[in-house]
Amino acid sequence: MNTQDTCIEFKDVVAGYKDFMILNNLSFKAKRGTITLLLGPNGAGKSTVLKALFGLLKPRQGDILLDGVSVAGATQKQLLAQGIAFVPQGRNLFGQLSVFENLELGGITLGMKTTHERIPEVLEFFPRVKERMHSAASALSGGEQKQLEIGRALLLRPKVILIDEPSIGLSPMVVADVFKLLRRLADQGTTVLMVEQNVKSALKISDEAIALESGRLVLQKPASELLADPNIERLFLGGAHQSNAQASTV
Amino acid sequence: MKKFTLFLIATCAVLLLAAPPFLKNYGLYLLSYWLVFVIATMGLNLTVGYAGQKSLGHAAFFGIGAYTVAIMMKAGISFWVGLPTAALICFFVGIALGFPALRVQTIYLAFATLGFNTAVWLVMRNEEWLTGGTFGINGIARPSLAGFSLEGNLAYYYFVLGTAVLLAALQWGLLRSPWGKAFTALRDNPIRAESLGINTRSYTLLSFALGAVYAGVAGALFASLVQFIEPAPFTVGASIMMYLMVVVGGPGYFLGPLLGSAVGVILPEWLRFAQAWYLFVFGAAVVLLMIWLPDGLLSIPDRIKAKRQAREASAARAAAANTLGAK
Amino acid sequence: QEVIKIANIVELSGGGATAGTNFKNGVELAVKEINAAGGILGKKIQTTTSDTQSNPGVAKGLTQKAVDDDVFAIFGPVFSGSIMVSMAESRKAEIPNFTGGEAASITMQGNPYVFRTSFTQATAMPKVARYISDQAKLKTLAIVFVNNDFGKGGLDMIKKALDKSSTKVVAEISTDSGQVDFSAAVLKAKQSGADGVFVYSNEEESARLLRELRKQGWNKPIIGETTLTGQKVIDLAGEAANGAVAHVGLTVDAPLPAIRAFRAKFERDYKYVSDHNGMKGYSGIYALKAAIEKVGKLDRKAVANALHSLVVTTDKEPGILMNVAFDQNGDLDRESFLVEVKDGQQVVVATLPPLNPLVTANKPIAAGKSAPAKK
Amino acid sequence: MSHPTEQQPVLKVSNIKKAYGAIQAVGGVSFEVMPGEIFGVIGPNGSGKTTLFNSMLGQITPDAGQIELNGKDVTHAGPLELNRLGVGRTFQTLQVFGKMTVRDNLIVAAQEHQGSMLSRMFAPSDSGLGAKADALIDQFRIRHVADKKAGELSYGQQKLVDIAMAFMSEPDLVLLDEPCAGVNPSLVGGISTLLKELNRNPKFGKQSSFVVIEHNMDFVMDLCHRIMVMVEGQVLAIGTPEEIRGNKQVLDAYLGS
Amino acid sequence: MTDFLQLLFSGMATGAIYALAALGFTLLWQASGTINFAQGEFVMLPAFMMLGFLSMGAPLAVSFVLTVVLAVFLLGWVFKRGLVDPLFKYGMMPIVVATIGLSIAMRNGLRAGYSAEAHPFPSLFADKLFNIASVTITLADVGTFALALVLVFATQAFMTKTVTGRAMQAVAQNTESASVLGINVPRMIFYAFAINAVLAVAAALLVTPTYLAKFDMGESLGNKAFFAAIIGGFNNSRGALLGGLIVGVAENLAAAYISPAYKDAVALVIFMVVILFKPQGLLGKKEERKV
Ligand SMILES: Nc1ncnc2c1ncn2[C@@H]1O[C@H](COP(=O)(O)OP(=O)(O)OP(=O)(O)O)[C@@H](O)[C@H]1O
Ligand SMILES: Nc1ncnc2c1ncn2[C@@H]1O[C@H](COP(=O)(O)OP(=O)(O)OP(=O)(O)O)[C@@H](O)[C@H]1O
Ligand SMILES: CC(C)C[C@H](N)C(=O)O
Ligand SMILES: [Mg+2]
Ligand SMILES: [Mg+2]
Repeated sequence: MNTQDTCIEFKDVVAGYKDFMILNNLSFKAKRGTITLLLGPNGAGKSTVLKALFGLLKPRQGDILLDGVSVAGATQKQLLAQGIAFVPQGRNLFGQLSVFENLELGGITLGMKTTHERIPEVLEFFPRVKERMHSAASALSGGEQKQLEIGRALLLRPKVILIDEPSIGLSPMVVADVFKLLRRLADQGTTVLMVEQNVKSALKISDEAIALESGRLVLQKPASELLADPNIERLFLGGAHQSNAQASTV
Repeated sequence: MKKFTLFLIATCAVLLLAAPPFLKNYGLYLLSYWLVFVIATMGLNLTVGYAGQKSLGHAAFFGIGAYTVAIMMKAGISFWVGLPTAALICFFVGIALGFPALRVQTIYLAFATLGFNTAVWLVMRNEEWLTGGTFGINGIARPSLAGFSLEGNLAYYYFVLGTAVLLAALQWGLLRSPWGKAFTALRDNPIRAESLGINTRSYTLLSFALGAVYAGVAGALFASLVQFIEPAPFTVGASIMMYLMVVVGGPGYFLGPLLGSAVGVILPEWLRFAQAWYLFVFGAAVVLLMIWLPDGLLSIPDRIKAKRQAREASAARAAAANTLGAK
Repeated sequence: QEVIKIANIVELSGGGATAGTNFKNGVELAVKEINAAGGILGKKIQTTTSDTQSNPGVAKGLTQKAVDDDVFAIFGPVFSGSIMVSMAESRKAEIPNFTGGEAASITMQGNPYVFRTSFTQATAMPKVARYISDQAKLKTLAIVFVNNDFGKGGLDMIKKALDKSSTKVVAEISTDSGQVDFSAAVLKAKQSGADGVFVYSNEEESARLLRELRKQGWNKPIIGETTLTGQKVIDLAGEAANGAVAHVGLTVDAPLPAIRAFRAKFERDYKYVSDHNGMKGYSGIYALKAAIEKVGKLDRKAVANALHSLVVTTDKEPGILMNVAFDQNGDLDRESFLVEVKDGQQVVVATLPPLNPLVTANKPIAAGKSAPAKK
Repeated sequence: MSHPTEQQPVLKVSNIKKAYGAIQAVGGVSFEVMPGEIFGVIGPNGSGKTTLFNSMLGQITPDAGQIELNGKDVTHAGPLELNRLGVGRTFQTLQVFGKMTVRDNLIVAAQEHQGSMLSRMFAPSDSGLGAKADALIDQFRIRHVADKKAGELSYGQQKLVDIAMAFMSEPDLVLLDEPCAGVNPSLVGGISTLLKELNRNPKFGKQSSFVVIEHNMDFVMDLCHRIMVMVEGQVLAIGTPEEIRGNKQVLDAYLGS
Repeated sequence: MTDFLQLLFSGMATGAIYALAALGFTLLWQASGTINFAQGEFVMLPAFMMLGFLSMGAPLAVSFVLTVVLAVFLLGWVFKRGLVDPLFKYGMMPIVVATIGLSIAMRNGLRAGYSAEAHPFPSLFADKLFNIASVTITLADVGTFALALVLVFATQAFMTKTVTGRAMQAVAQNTESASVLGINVPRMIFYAFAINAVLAVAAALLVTPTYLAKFDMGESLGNKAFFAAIIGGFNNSRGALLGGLIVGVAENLAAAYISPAYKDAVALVIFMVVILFKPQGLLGKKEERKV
């Protein structure tokens, strides 16, 4: 398999919540087997991009392609079957079910046999979660819950991972571990589309960076280039970029 | 929204003031009946719609108000003493009913209030020495106001209308004051509210108590409108109907009870042409109404407004995006 | 006046729906017959039916509506609680109002416009009481009643009637309308050690009670008033109804030609057997007809007046079902029956004479499976 | 980073314990926060930071231990009372009033500090707090969403509203649970600056103090006067950022190499 | 003592009836987070359907099966498509009110379209009495109780022991997350309502001989079932059984030993105590931690 073909492609996508259009003719491509990092101020529309890709919002215009095939309008089940997994922002567990049951449900599209085989592997990676295997998910600490969520998605061994701000709530060591893992997966051919505000660390493991403002693509560059560029650093990392940050969060 | 509200109020005011003299007894009775329920559901809207406390026991207060006035008038005490007494009793019983709400929420609270309603109803039915039991209390007189008798249907109608307007004005004032925000905060996120110094305990109790006062006043008016009371109109079923009226009208919308009560009281009457099927049609209409407007009738202007705002916001966002693009 | 407008204000939904529907069907059947036969004084009757939802407040409003519509007479409501409220409106408007309610207090307030279609409990209960103490010779009695104005009123009246007799009431057991489990009620009756039980409740509850009595092996007399031995109860209770005895003011099983005819017509039109409420509505219309014809003109006041001393016989007016006389209060008087359930059938065991000598005895069907009336 | 001394601590926490069944979430934690101090709390996931916060703030009842606020025992005080005593807070999970506008969220966050309950019945709708709310709205750069319902904002925007709310009533002591999570780096700096400003603001009469849980080390190290490291419900170390950065144990347990 | 046992057993038989109706409440709550105020009518309608098939000459068993099919379609699929789907995302209030409207429509539709009378209903069990130590029980009592037990535990096992059951719970707790995991949300909701429909038909079969088929039979049945579900614990199927039994027995004992007129109040007092000390119901799970 050629690891450099386009895996994800947005073509002039317009999408939003009811009548409020968040993405304005957004176009970009993400290559297979790479980590593409989505950056941008709060409210830029990063999460909206992932939601549109995962079929939670239907594009008004334009098209979303996966491996060259349109997935606009596909159901989550179909997308999962194609090997896409999504870890949304915020809390997404079933609080009253146990940690183990949450993992089981994560593998519902795989069948229980496979799921039960894979659960121990995933738990090896998150020892904190393993200890709490039989407590209710809502009893976990914030970071433990996030770990469980990430683990739940990894269970699927997805070809494409959409991950929205994984570092929220995770302690630095765990963040580093998760990033390392994502890098390893990408190197093995998984396509990762990640949103992060923890920009510095995220850029270090990413291949390509895309910056959004007001639902528009403002920049797409190799991550390494961006890390090195002093101007860009000020723009996104420094906090001096007031006027634009404001306008762009409309 | 503002404009729409004003328009609605103005139209209603003209109709409510000018039309009644042309109506016959039944029309007047029905309108008065409706206004009584408007008052009662205004109270419930405060409890359920604004403060978010799921109460299914409102008819109990309605009943307590009605019985207080009826019993006092039978004992020869004036309506004008009975009315405030009813309001006061309801206020304190309302506070008492608020206590379970401090411990439990949602369906559990709904059930606690439902239980309270049943208990009150049982007392009304069984304590014959006080309430007349299942025979009820008959021949409740209508009061006179400043020497002017309210016995006639038209006079009584205007009296109920006046009371409703007065109570609506008071509620309007209350909701516009910081209290209104505190109630909404309590509804949206009680945990956060408390950590911000909002005394959720007091506001919860008061939301019940104030709601109960409205129901009590409505009950008092009801007693002397129908001139007879018995336990039946104060059952859990009646509470459920009041809840329905609030939700259909639009919970948390100031004028919701006006439309909601119209659906609950006037719509079935109007549907009587459907003969034996009229209640079936009514039930079906409620279902369809909910499906069409899950947030209640008064959410229509909000919907329109939200749509317009969303369009404007989209445009602004697109414009902002374009300036970026040009860079 | 082109037509005679009659408002039929009855319980068609809520707790009274069964009773109200029967009453309404009875009224409509009678109206259809009368209209087919040319109406009253040559004028057709026109009825409008409205549902009170078993709610007195609504009943009051509907009565006002009837007044607004300038009807000639009002029929219903059937529930005592509702007529108690609504009759103030018909009285104010001076419109004759026929009710199906049994509570004694309805006719004790000097309302000259209210008329019954059935016995007041003040008339019925003394008859039952007499049977209990004189014929059944029960020393002690347990009473199971339904806790609404109907049941409670009956309780008060039978207690009053038994006061002077040799029978002592040893237990008053309240039950709810819609109640399902009667084990506690039956147990209480058993515990009271009473010689018999008097049951005063609606049909379905009566049936459940009878079943529970049988289940717990009750073998003492079971006595009731009107509802206890209705065909509906027998259908619902099955075997458990056997042996129950009741005083019945109106029953479709009475061996009278007029009633037999009514029963057949009702069943033909509505595909089920009428209960006593159907008979109330039906005969009520005929009482009105008789009164109007007696006065000879459509004058409400005069008709109400005439009703206060009206005597109607089935010879002249078969629709009245049984010979009847109204009194000054609007109460009525006629023969009544003592019935017993035998093998799933209501059997008339005795016909009790009316109190008013003006009412002549009804002539029973000569050959019937029912026992001949004892005099 | 000066270390305020010789004063009574604003907050004195002694030996707080909280267990969930067999899990000792917090196992005897003690520390003090001085007036005007910014106190950081760090530690691996599940080390008991949030549980400690919730015990201090009356959200849950600790099994043992004592909490003093300006010398007053508040161990059994509820969230409401603590707020009245001048303690503000944010939660780890987003907690905004979803159906109210952003501006109303801010107003309601402080209105209960204005006058008595009865007087508030007759107060103007914004309790006279409109200007203050607007000022914070600008500081947190959420002007463009000020009239939107808070529930319809992006994660980071809601987080900003949440933090702003904690400051509306000018509390003496503010406890923040991961304020930077999900916030754009350009604003993280802003929050840091803002906290420093508020910390020194003489308008409050006295300096206000902060306790901040945060996993963003740049932020913590830059902002805090002292830092406490928790591991498995225990205090591993308390010290200045320099001390903590140099602590071998801390590196092993939390920061990694 | 005999009296007490008699009351206890009768109460348990009635309680089993309440439990059967309550089971539907707990199921829908666990599996879709909704409350169906028309639950009583969901028992009433199948009772009449079965009567209909019976009157066409079908035996009871056949009528039952036909009714199950019809109910799964009408009370399951149609109800879900027509009412639940459009309202699901708006939270509890609109669904509650819509089902209140539905119950009014169903009750009055049946009354206007068919009959206002009560109709006898054949019992699944022979009319047989047992006399054990002078306590009388009917075969129907025992049978109803046993079947209620089976249904409750089967439902409970399905919800907690199978992946489908847990997926249904997941949908109720967090719909969006469920769909993100590829759980077929509409299908899970349909399952919930289909099972509810089957349970309702079973309940109808068992309760109607005592309750009698009548247009308003659902009203009191629904109320009592709601009582029972809350007392036992809304989010647990076994809670329905426990709650049903408590309500049934308490009513009986109260009627006999305290006051028949206040018998309902006794169940209420029990409830108040329960709610104050264990707000989630006797067997219910605690709500999630929120902070
Ligand atoms: N449910 C919703 N309804 C209406 N508007 C929404 C909704 N969710 C998000 N928005 C709006 O969409 C815009 C983009 O939101 P999105 O969540 O995509 O931002 P984001 O880039 O992920 O920001 P963050 O970094 O804060 O997570 C915001 O302006 C927000 O107000
Ligand atoms: N309600 C509860 N029931 C059972 N265990 C709980 C409960 N709340 C917290 N815990 C456990 O207590 C420990 C401490 O949790 P806490 O939320 O305080 O951690 P934290 O330090 O805030 O972690 P994070 O950085 O991930 O937010 C965790 O292991 C958690 O699983
Ligand atoms: C249904 C009937 C038993 C009611 C009765 N006629 C009454 O007086 O209320
Ligand atoms: Mg986002
Ligand atoms: Mg935490």
